[in-house]
Amino acid sequence: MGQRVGIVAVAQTKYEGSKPALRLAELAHQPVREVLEQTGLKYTEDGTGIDFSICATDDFWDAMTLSDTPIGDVTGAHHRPAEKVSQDGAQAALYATIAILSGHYDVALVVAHCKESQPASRNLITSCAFCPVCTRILGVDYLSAAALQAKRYMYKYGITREQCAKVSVKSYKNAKNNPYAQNAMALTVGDVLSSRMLAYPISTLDAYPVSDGACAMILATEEKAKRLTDKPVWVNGVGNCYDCHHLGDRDLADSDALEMAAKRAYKMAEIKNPRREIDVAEISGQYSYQELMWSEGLGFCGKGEGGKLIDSRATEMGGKLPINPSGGVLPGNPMIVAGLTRVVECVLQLKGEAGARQVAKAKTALAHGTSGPCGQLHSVLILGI
Amino acid sequence: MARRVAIVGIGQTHHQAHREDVNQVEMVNEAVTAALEDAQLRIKDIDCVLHGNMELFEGVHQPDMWHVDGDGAYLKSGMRLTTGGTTGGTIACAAYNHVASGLFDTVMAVGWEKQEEGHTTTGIAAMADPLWDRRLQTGAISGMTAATMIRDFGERAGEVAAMVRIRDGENASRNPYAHLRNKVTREEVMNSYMLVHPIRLLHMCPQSNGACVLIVASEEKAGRITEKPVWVKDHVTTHMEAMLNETILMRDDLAEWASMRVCARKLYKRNGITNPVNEIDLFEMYDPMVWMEMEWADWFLLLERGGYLKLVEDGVTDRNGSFPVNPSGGVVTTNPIGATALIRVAEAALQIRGDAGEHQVDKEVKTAMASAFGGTFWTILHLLSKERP
Amino acid sequence: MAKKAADEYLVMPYLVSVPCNFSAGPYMGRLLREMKEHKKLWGNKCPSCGRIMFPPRAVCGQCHGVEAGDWVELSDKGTIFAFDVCYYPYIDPSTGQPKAVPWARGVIQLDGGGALIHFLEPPDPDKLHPGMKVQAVWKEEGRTGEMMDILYFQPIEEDKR
Amino acid sequence: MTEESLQEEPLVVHGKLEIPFKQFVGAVASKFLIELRDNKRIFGMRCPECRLVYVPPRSICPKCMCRMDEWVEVSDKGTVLTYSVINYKEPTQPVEPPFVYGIIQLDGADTGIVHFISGVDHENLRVGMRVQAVFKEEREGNILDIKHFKRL
Repeated sequence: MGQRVGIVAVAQTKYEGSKPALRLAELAHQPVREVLEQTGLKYTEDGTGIDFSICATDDFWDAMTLSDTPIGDVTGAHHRPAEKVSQDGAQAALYATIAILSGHYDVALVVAHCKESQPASRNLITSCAFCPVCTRILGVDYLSAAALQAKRYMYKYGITREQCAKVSVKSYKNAKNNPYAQNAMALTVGDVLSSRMLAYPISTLDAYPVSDGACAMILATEEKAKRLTDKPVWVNGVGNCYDCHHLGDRDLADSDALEMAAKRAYKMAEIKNPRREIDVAEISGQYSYQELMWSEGLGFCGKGEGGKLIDSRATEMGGKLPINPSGGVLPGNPMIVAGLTRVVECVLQLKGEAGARQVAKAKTALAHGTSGPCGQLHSVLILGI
Repeated sequence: MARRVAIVGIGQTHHQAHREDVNQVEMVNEAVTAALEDAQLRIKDIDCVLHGNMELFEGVHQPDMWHVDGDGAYLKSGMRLTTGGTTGGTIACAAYNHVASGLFDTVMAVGWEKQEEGHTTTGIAAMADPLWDRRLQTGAISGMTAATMIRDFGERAGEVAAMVRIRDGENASRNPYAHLRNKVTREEVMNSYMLVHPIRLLHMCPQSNGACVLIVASEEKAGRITEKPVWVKDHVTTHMEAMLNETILMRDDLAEWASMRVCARKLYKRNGITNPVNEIDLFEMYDPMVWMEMEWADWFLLLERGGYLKLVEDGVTDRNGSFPVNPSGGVVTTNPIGATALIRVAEAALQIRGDAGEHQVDKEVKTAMASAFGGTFWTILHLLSKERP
Repeated sequence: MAKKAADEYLVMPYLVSVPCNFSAGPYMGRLLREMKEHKKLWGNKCPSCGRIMFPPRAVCGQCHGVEAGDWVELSDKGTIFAFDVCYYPYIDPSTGQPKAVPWARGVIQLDGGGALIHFLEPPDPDKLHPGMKVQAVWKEEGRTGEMMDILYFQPIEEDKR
Repeated sequence: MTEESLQEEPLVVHGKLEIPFKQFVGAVASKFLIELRDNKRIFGMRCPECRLVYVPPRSICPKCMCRMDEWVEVSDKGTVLTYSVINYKEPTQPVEPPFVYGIIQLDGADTGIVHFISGVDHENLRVGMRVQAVFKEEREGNILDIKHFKRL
């Protein structure tokens, strides 16, 4: 590929259980203002500014048809091109990369926002995602579907609740180094196991809390990225993939779609051995078992070896392949936003600006996002300096 | 570097008010199957599937998840982009971007809506601010444009509104995929039910169930797939500020300022077009009601206010006229919202291919333009050409 | 199959009902509070283009992210710019219930600046016209801090025809 | 207006989004549900290409994308592929928690169906457990015409 796309600025809000003081557009405005200030860019189409805006937002979450409408005011949509990816934010970053590679746009703003605290319960929303023929009427939502996947995964590969709990312990511990993290605390495996059971085998501390927040970034062509910043972070590979929908059509213990998404991203980034070549990974796991399962899908370990991987401590800070130095999604990142937050965190790592959560000598990072029930759609971005 | 992109496959459902025999997935599959057949491709030839519709029209959250089962996205790349009425245009832009990026060779854009499963006006009203004017919405059936047209042109406006609807009915009667295929008379239009004063039922688009699928491919692939590629020469997206009420109507410079004209000027400038009515052969326009076609066409085509009324009166926009508008019958006869803007692109491409059958226009079509409308006056324009750009 | 099912097409009815906590934020929040407590309308100004934004908001969309400036008190009287009358009963997404018809709404230019859409009384196209002077009729009791604290706008006496 | 009003408690307005919908299940799923309702029989659909039997049946194979029309009656007995005990309550759930969801592969089917498992002590739930469909007395033509699956 002759051209590369560079990320030239990133920003995020602090994630919180509720942000009652801000409207949705005001929430999105916070990180947008920051990336505009960092780059000095304006919304212009004369070749000097941002010429494309993408928001990641969803009509159900915002209780609004065209949830991109109010956000348009803060993304400079007026008289300009703006599009909306109604999925996880990692998909928006991936699409921005594609749009710039297409030659149609040079500089793109991406912003994702969500207030999970706005609806009375997020399960009311996610239950609407299931096939209305035979599944929705049962009341299944993303949480209960994840529990079915967790049990299947644990059964098939002998993964234990303790191994899953270790993911929570690591995540909340890492979050203490992240000023943007929502919840950070010192936990023991026992604390996780004894926390209130939501949907066996997922207990409260195996699940991410309700979260509000937003993040944003600016991407640009290689030439412009080099002019805009001394430290561009390159998007070296992107890949995404859908799985089929019905939970019973899939073996929920395996993530075929993630393997495929990762394969596409690795091929583009010319990565042969992900476990060795990737220095740090930010993975979207809303439930503790997911970090283990997705690690398998990403090729960080063999199939069914996610439990051994966490036991080996290789994914802790200081390990060979730190996963989620930011704490990841478990301490609290809202849906729609979480995947873009992963990309933002990877950029900070590669620029050496991750503060107390910095992974030494990180040169290649992997950001992962997921949409839909039980990881039905995965997006993978490989970033490098 | 950017690659050339061509439309190589087109599929539509027979758009209808009632589709009780199929669920959403099965309905979408009909258009997917038709597009694959049109391109003589199999699903394994597709790299990426792009989805588009509005969640609150059918009440399915992230419906692409379920729809994977019928649109062939299983183990493929893809995403879901939604921008309201412009959605079909947005996924066409995204399909172009995906192929032009060099990362994908053959991309399928799937736009659909099954309006009968929800309440279209309710879904559109939910677009307004829940803390401000959500309870004051009439959905897409806003009488404001018609009111200002009548203010400025009096009875003539009502007559032209009827002429546009008669033309669309005539065209739709020749289009097997159109929803309202009956021809209508002036009296029928003038006496149809008053929905929102001064808009009558026959001024307004219907609520349709339907899907449209476009397959686009790189130059290399397109050459192998079809002898009649339709090239996507350019696309321009222009949104507007969020607040609907104050911005849209109350400006002296509205004609210059409206997104339709801003968008058209950008497209024309980039493509060296100075006189669109002469230089573009055909226009598939997203007009949710005849009144909007009457007002917006001036903006799109760089005409003086009221200039388009004369074109309609003179028969210029008829199927056998010199600048046919909506030979498919347009949105006023068919409106599955998430598909509607994609149908505009698809129909414009069919006309360039010469494959529009009964509703093929008389003149040769070398260049065609398709518009999309959504949200608070958002606009997308696609410029298609027979000749490789 | 033992018994051939007739052409009966089943339908799954269901209600999406999501209670929501809508944060008003500092701008909309201030307007709603002023409406509730003082029956007053406030907008804010874009420091760049100088226009009055109503309802007030954080940034001017037209000036691409310029943050709002001064607050301006607006009149609750104005002029009808355009109006329509709805005869088509549809379900209000804020209640899940159909709305009674007919009802009229107008784009109202407030005296001194600002504009809004609101209900007009009477809902009769023969009794309303563009250019007509109208005035807000406030809810006297039990205002809750929402747009419906104004019941509707009605023609100002001397302009009634 | 005073500066104090900016210091006030943030205003949060309690509203809702409420829209009724009706979704058509299509001819194939209608037949499936009518068989459940009228005859308490469970049918699947076999794909002509991959030969998998899908329950619930559909008209299109999600993996091969081909049309399916070979109806196959499957057993009302099957094996639990996974399960979960649900301990949280939502208005979308048709039964009171705690309750058990399972994915059950019926004998003769190649895919699993999500449903309730009832009448088993939660400690005794196992993947691989054999279960059988229990039909409702009053059936309406939806998947809840199977009340739940019981242990065999």
